[in-house]
Amino acid sequence: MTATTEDIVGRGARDGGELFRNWYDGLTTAAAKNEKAAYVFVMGSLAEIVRTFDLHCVFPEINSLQTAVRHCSDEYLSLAEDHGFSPDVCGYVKADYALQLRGGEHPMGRIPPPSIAVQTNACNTYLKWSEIWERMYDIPVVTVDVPGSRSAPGTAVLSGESVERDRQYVLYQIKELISHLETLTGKKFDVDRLREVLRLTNRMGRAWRRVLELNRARPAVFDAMMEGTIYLGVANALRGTEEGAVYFENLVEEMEYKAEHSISPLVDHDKEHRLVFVGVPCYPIFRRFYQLFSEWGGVFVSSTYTWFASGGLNLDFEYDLENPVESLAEGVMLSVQRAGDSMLFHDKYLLDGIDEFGADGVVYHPIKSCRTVSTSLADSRRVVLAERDVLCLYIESDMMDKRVVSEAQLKNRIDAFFEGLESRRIRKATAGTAAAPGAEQSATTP
Amino acid sequence: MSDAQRLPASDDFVRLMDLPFEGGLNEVLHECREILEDTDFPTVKKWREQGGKVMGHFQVYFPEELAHAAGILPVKIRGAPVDREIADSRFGSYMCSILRSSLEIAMTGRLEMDMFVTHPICDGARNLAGIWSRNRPEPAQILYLPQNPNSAFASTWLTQEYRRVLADLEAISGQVATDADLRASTEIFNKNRALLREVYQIKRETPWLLPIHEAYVLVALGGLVQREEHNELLEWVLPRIRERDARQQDKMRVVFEGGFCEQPPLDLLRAIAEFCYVVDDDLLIGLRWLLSDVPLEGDPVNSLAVAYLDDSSYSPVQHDLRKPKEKMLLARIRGAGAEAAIVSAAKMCEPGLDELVAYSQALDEAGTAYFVTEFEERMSSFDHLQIQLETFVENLLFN
Amino acid sequence: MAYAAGVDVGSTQTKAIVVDEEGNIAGRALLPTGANVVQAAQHAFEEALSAGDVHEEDVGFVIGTGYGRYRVEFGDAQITEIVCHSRGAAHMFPETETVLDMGGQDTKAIRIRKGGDVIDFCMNDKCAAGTGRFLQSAAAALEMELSELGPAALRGQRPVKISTTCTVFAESEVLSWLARGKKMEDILLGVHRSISTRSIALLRRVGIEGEITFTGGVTKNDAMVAVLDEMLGTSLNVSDDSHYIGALGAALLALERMRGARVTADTGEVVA
Amino acid sequence: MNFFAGIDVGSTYTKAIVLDESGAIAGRGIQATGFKLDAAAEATLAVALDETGASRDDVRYIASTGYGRNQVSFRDVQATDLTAQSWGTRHLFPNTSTVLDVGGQTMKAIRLDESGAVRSFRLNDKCAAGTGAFLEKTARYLGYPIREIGPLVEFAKDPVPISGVCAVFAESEVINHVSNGAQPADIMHGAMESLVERSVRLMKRVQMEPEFTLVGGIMRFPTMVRIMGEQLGEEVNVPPEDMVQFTGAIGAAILARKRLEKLAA
Repeated sequence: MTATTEDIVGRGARDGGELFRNWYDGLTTAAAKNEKAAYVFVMGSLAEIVRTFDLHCVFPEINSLQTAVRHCSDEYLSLAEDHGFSPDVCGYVKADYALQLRGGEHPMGRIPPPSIAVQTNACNTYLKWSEIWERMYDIPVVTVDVPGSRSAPGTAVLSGESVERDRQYVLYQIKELISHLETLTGKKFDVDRLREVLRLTNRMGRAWRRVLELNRARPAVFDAMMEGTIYLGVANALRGTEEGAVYFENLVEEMEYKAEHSISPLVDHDKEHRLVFVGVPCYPIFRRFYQLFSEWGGVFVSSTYTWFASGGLNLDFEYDLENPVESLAEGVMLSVQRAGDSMLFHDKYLLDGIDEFGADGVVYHPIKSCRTVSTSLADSRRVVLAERDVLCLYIESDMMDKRVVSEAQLKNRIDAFFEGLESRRIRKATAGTAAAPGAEQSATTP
Repeated sequence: MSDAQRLPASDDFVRLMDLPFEGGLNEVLHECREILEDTDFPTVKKWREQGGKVMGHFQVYFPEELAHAAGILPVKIRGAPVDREIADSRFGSYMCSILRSSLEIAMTGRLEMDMFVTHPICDGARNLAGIWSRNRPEPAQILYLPQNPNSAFASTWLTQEYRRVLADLEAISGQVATDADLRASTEIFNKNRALLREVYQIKRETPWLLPIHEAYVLVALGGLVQREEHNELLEWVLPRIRERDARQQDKMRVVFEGGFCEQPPLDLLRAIAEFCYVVDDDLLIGLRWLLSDVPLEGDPVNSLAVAYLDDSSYSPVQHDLRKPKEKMLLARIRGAGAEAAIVSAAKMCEPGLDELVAYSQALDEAGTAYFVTEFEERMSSFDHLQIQLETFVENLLFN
Repeated sequence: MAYAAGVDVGSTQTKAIVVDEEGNIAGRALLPTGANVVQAAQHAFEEALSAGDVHEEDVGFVIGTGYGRYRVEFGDAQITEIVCHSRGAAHMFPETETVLDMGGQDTKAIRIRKGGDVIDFCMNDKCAAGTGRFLQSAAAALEMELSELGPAALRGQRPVKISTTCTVFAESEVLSWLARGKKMEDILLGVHRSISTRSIALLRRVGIEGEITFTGGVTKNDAMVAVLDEMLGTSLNVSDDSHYIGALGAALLALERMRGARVTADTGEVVA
Repeated sequence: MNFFAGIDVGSTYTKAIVLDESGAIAGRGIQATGFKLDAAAEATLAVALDETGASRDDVRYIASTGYGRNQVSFRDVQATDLTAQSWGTRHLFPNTSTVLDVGGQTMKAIRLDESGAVRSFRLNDKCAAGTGAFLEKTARYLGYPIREIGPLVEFAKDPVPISGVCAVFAESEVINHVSNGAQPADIMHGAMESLVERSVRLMKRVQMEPEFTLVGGIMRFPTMVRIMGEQLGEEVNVPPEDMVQFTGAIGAAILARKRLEKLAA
């Protein structure tokens, strides 16, 4: 291997980890100094507007999943359940509730409490979630209500004018949000600052889309469920910052290099099974969960997580820096609508994904915690099976709660899935070849 | 008033129920229960047989005036305690029952409709739009009820959203709803809501005259027939209920909270009635969402939108800074003069279960006796609930 | 004469089958799995050998399947029961396109191509609700033998609606229905219906095509077969040996591996 | 001579307690319940009466409890397990303020007020994970009869974790542990720890306060009590071996006596 290879390959993971730690250090300092923090969410992210007012951005979802990745989510979950939360509700909410009870104590440092919570309705549980802070801290909770698609694509009930109305509605609410932030910070809204932040997000978005697209390469250049999730974390935490933009521009360089030199995350990449991941990863056993697939030569070329949880970065949309506020409203609306569509009506999106990335299989991972992403999976799965010659795996567990992650149960299903993929590969490879000795065995096989 | 004298022969609407008025109050109530519990939805079938169009709308609230004015029968989709042989294959393990059974009754042809509307009330319900459109021929859509009712722009936008849905309804029925039609419908629904308020007044003031399971049946039928007929029924029934000679018993006065979406089995309500007087509740709150008469002046659609936002009840699935749920519950308990509360949630209902935490904490602070319980629409044994109710009552009995 | 064998280590029973070169069953054995999985596998295998009086050294290839497949220490390979049941079902009933396997702690619905190639499969998630275990709980509650349940249920007239899905609570619900004076037959019929309903939901998840073959221990229960037939409106493929299908599938796959031909994991296809 | 009887008709056993006028325990009986609940109640009461030497007519008031309480045709009043257990527990340990009752398939946490009346309570959800059944299944699977669980776990050296959200799935965990060579004692100990964890969680739901008293069949295992004490950081009361199963019946008998006094007054 040349020196360059060592520098470049794996750089994204290395730098990502460091950026992430620095970011949490920043939050810890903010907590120590009692600086104001705004709580925002990954879907329909409103981080840009918050940054414009120099507030710290806290992503409660990321805090919660980190407790699982750091193997301590069960402490947080049981503390919340001791306070009356049901085992059946969102683990993110419960972990954050416990985090607040524990004064922001977190495996990555200390999290400042919210001075304001800003959310869209991209996930209805966001609303229930921020009601908790409303009660705990009596802080302003601002919801930007974004009307999503009214029905499945093709059966559109939305005429141009109703789209325009929705845009006005969102824009109006963004302006209301701005005055809330002015009151909170005592600062005048600086449109040029917003313009600058949006410019940086545009740069990051361009790079993010390029990175996702580069995984169409054979062999795949990264695992969208494993590395992809690490990149996603940086994308959300650092959107609208210089370091975030630079990070992803470097990542593009890394991926282009890997594509060029056929460098794959798999040891033995000519056997790769190209998979699409649907849902949220299994954080309590994150690495093991990944291995259950990679051991069989499975690589996730794409993950719907990197679409709907990227705050719209995946969309072919760039903020119009001439009209930052209007354009921000438009961007938020689009990202929430598409995130919603990719769940409510996601068979269409999946079929495209399968084709573009040349996938052999789709892995559905519905989770107890999240009805937003899980409700439609069992049903859309039928459509995908009918429309494409792929194998589908449907495994339920959770992204936070180890109690419902049974490795024995998972492994059994995953093994069967790959046994199926392997036999298909052989069948396809040998399709048309003359019947071999013993072929009478397969007389009944089409 | 004698049972012989029948009702005003106003026939500008279609009667879908054939009630044995001559048989007296209890026979009527019994028949009402039969109709409500019939999972083949006879009233809706009858309406369709006569060529009528049906719009099914999922919980919690839908401005049914719009459908009524467009000549469509709005039917409240609230699941059913049926075996789910098809729908369960369309959902994962951690979903509530009402989503599943609502799809089941449609896919098994028990309830046929010409249009289905769901709402972004929770992460499960909004997904119905997609699942429905993949499994059912009739158009399925979402009516976006604002989750930011505190925005100054909300009513303007909601008015337009209502107009959008109205246009789709008109397309289904081929009948245009003029503002006059809309006002007429609003008037009928105003009357209906007034009558429902009377039902609840009886429950508050003389609960022994109207146990919760009977009250429930009377209210719920509104979601299955034209409101004119529902009004007719309530006007006939209410005076007769007031005339009942039922003795007041020494029972605990409670508020039942948690029936805003998935519905508890009628027998569960009956079990509660054995031990307590339920003096107020949030069962089918959508039918009673608007608190007072909707003004008949001005743009009728705008009036409905404003009423939804500014003159309405509360539920765990609407976020409104003016309506902190736990404070609303305490107000409901005070308002009804209740001693205790049964706070429940449907299994797997995320908003409901989340709310239980706030409710419990608020009730603890207020020192109000309560117990928490989960239910499911198709449960058939209520030992869990009964044992809690009995225990409550016993502690009065033995001390 | 050379032989191949399959050992299916389930959560309740362990089955072993030895087949000859033509794939005919030479010997079989069935034992309770018990606590010592390794031993159960070993014993079942030995019993199957002596049943067909085959010498161990004549067995060229052994495949382990079922939950304890990695405990079949003498096995040459492991394959999941999903694949083995498909293969076995396709062999026993060549027209099979859908397989329903009802076992001790899970129920599987499998769609296959004729021949045994898996197209899609689904299993009960979350908990053991709606699995064969539900019957064991009912039997325990009624102090009956598992084998008595079917006949009793067949005498049922008005099935009781069983609301619990938890296999453990099945016990108390059965008792509470008895306490409420329901006939034992009707309760049992209710239990069978509730299991069938859940299994059918699983089947619909993978889609029901062609002939349906019913495998696993519960196939011995006539009432379950009858109820499933009635609710599905078709008659399932069942034979007296249906509970051996997993082991048979494993044995057939072993046979093909043994032949030295490269064989796809889950079909009979043999490739030079 | 006047007597008062409490009959606890449980799903497996029926227990009867007879109190004399002073409120002292005069006799007790226990029998398998079976299907004929009424008969079981009658028979068990007879056994208890034999012990007292009193005749059936000397019994002034009878309270039934347990899941078959409504099937006892000759009862004067019935009470739920929650109420009965509370009064029974209070009789044995007057300072109790939190009661935990772990039975075969139910788990109940009860918070008592100063007077001994029930203040608040929680029952486990309709899923068997974390009930006695969980423990019994594990034992049954390991091939140990229930009575041997107690002695067995005393020898646990290195308890293995058992999570198992489903009592049945827990078995597959056990299978893994067994075949990975874990000792039965360690597995049972692990199972007990997870059961205790769930119990403590339920007690927290009723704002638990010391003193704690553990009732119900499962609590007869000393190890269980020890683990519970460790997790609570508090001493816990356990009814004497010969009383464990009778707390409900005692409570019922006390209620019968209280009730008759109240009526007399």
